Amino acid sequence: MRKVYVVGVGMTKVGKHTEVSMRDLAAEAISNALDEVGNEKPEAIVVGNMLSSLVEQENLAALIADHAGLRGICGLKVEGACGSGGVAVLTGYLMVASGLYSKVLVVGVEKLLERPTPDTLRGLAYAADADYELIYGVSFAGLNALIMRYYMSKYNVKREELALWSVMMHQNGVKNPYAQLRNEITLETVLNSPVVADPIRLYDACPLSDGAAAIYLTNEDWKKLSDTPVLIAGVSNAVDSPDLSSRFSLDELFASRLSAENALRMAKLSVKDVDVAEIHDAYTITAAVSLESIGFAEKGKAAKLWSEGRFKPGDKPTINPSGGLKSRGHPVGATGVYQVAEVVMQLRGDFPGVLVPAEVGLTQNVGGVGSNVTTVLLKR
Amino acid sequence: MRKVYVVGVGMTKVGKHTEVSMRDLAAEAISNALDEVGNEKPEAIVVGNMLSSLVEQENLAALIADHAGLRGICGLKVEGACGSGGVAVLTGYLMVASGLYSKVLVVGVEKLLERPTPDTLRGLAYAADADYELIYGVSFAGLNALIMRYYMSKYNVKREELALWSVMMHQNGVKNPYAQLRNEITLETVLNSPVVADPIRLYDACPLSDGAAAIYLTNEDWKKLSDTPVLIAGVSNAVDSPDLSSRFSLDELFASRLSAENALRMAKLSVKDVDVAEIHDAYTITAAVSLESIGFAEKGKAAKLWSEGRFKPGDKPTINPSGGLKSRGHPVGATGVYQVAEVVMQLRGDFPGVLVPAEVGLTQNVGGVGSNVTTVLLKR
Amino acid sequence: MTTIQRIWRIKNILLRLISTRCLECGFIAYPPKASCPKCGSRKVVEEELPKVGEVLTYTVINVPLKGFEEFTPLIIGLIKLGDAKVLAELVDVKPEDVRIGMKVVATLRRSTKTLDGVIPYVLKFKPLTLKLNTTT
Amino acid sequence: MTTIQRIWRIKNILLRLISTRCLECGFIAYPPKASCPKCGSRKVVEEELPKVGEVLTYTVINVPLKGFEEFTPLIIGLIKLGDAKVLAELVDVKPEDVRIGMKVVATLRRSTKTLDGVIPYVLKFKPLTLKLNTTT
Ligand SMILES: [Zn+2]
Ligand SMILES: [Zn+2]
Repeated sequence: MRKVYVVGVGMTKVGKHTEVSMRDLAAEAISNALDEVGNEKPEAIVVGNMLSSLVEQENLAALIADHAGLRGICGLKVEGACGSGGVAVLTGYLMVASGLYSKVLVVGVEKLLERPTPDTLRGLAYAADADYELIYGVSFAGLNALIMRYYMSKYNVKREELALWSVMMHQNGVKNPYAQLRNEITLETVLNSPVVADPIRLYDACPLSDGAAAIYLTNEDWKKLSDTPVLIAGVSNAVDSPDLSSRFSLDELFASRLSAENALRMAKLSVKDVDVAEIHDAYTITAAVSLESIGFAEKGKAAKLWSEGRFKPGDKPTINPSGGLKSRGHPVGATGVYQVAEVVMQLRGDFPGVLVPAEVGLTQNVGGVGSNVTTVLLKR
Repeated sequence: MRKVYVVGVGMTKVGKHTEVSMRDLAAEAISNALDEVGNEKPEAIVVGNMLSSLVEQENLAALIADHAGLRGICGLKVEGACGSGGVAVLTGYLMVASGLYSKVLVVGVEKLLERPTPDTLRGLAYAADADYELIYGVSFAGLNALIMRYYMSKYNVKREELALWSVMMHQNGVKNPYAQLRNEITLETVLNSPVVADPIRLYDACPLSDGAAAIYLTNEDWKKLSDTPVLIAGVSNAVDSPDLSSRFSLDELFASRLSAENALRMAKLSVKDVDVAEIHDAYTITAAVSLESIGFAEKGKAAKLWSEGRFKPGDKPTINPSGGLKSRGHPVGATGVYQVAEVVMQLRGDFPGVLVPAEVGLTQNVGGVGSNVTTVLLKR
Repeated sequence: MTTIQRIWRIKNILLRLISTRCLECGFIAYPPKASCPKCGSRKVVEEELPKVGEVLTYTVINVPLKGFEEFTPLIIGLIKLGDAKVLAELVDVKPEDVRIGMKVVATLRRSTKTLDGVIPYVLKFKPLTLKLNTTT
Repeated sequence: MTTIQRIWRIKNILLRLISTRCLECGFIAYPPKASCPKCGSRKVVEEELPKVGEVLTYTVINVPLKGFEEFTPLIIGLIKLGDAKVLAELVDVKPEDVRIGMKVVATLRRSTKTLDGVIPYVLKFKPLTLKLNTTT
């Protein structure tokens, strides 16, 4: 299999971009990534997006490629709910690894703030089972709240312990110029915030976000486009049922575990080798079960570990120096691409926020409540 | 680059499947394909679909994989408007060619008859530019009608000549047990049918369809799963602007030409080598400009050729022995997979409709009005 | 805000709680699957679930999806019914009175309008009273 | 049935017909692009298109999209404006009187309601009369 390298990254600030169209947001991230490779024209583009249908636009690969001056190249959109960015990275990887393309642009883009909140929340619930779950009006927060209550009860985890995750994320995110929520918060901020879907409160959850991120992938011949190419040492995706009812387990993300195991095996690495990781903390509970499913913590112990100060800058692994979904934000189809771009910058040593000395990085992007999960291993 | 083979295909009848859910329709096509490979479990699934958002369901790869007993494998959905099936085939190809996966299932599925027609037509227009075209209420038929009038005027092509395409397609489709419209029609049927978007009449257009198709891809090691593996000798995709306004030309599909040229070059084949092809005749005009853009006819001459009897069974190339989109039907995200499945069966000699002696086959799936086009070359 | 076709198509599953049980490994799945999620076998048979069970976990949703404003706060439970689990709305109980382990029974109730404006009926779950208990 | 944000965002482009012209190769694009579709250059500048042009091709749509019922039959033209082309509705003309090559001029008209219920105004094109011709 041909080796695949990330030789350029580009991001927009995550936040509310009412004044910018989706195509312009994507073009901005693309320009930033192309700037890093001397504007070398890619041969293919992969777009990650989940919900452009809410504003009646599909065919995003053609729309964005053309807008960015790339008419005529190969293009397609990929979707895996909130894990769309992750599967976009996987698809870009396949393009280069196959030998069919040698220069590939992967761009994730999402605008969740285009429609009124109840409409957007309904759209996010398209990740669930429309026939058997959406019919009951359960929101995405509600599905995660079911997991959270089950987990807290089974492992006797305290509300306060989970809430500390958000405090830690805002401490990191405040230093990230691309982050959406750049303010420090306290435990009380979380515990006194409004209940969204009990036991999930507003500050347990990531914000609704607009944003776009791009990475430029090449093979051995073209890695010279960068002085600091970063190797994709492993990548793997796994799916689970969108419905929670038929899951094998409610306190482990089966697809997260499979995806991480496979990606680590491919990279010939162990979870102990990881210096820095960007994981998918859509809710504080998602952080806990993701850390445990990947293998960074024992079952039921993640929140205890972070309450004791683990996973902060200085620890190995440092988790979410970007501020994570909680503080950086979660433009769903773009998030998996942001994560890879951020870890690449960590490994290159030029991430403009909390910077961690690192040789090996991991990203994990989770679609649905763990129904479509992609893990990527990156190496300097 | 590893060679990639099609070792199994499966289809459902195209038509109105109100009584069957999208997941069951996809599972039926998957079962049929798995039957051909002794139920060998695939390692990954690619789902092609455009408009499941109209029924509030995304995350289709997880939903369909899980429903079909494939929980835990790699899965993602790809989209390229009406060319979604084509990009799904490309993505499946990349999975095997890269070496990351050796057994991959590609399934296209679409249910266009779930919502009232005005809603579905609006959804199909998501392939266009929502900001600058959909705002004027232009339908997909309307966009193609603009091309048709321009083409007829520029090349002095007669209404009757274009209409003969539909007659020919119904002659083929009547013998295809999977086809949606299995009745012979006359020139008068077309010329007297209601005007949808002048000059496009109802019988210039493909029907709205439900359907699912699957193909099973493997590498050299696993091609033994079939006695008659068919090689994917070439595959290429190209994009053009979704908007018609900024196109370089209105009478050629730029992306169709690029995609066909690249796929033929990759396969080291010429357009003259093609024995059988399934092309994207969403409208009679689409058939004409596609045939010309691929190189099967000179500019402005396609309708003249088929009026003289070319492209029928017995001619080289035979075009659309399935009946094409016009008669087989056009379940948009599935169409590109149907085309490949049909040509594979032609090359194996077991297509249950019009059967053509063939060694080399071509498929071309067109998204939008030529904005996302995938061409596949298949060899016995 | 589902569609009328959908409700019509799956009403039997929704109202009788039809699961699928694998004849190879015994795994039971709701919603029903075409093949077994555990072992992949296509040999699955339909099996009606009991209508009485207990709450495994629940949530109270204060921020509604479009279309569910009138049902807010919305109590959603994941309910153990025999060997299967079913996600559904909990009714006839105050949010603060729901408990993990609480016994509940299915009851026919109206849902929110479909995209086509039709009002579908679905199974929701209410606390099992002693009186009901003796009859089940 | 677009959104109000969208209309607000691009109203200047829609009402003044702002295209982009490439400073490298001269290609002019409407809708405006971030980079040149022909040569890929990012050096593009905004350029207002003329409001008078001629019909390159047209269609009359009898089967409306949801939301456009009241505008049916809907005449859509692809109009040559200087070196660019613009897709828009043709008004103040009977379907049977439209011709390729017909001279048309932009006029401000209301469109269909956005998803949020607001009525946006857009440019449509009507036949150019002699009187108008002398003033443009
Ligand atoms: Zn089983
Ligand atoms: Zn240029």
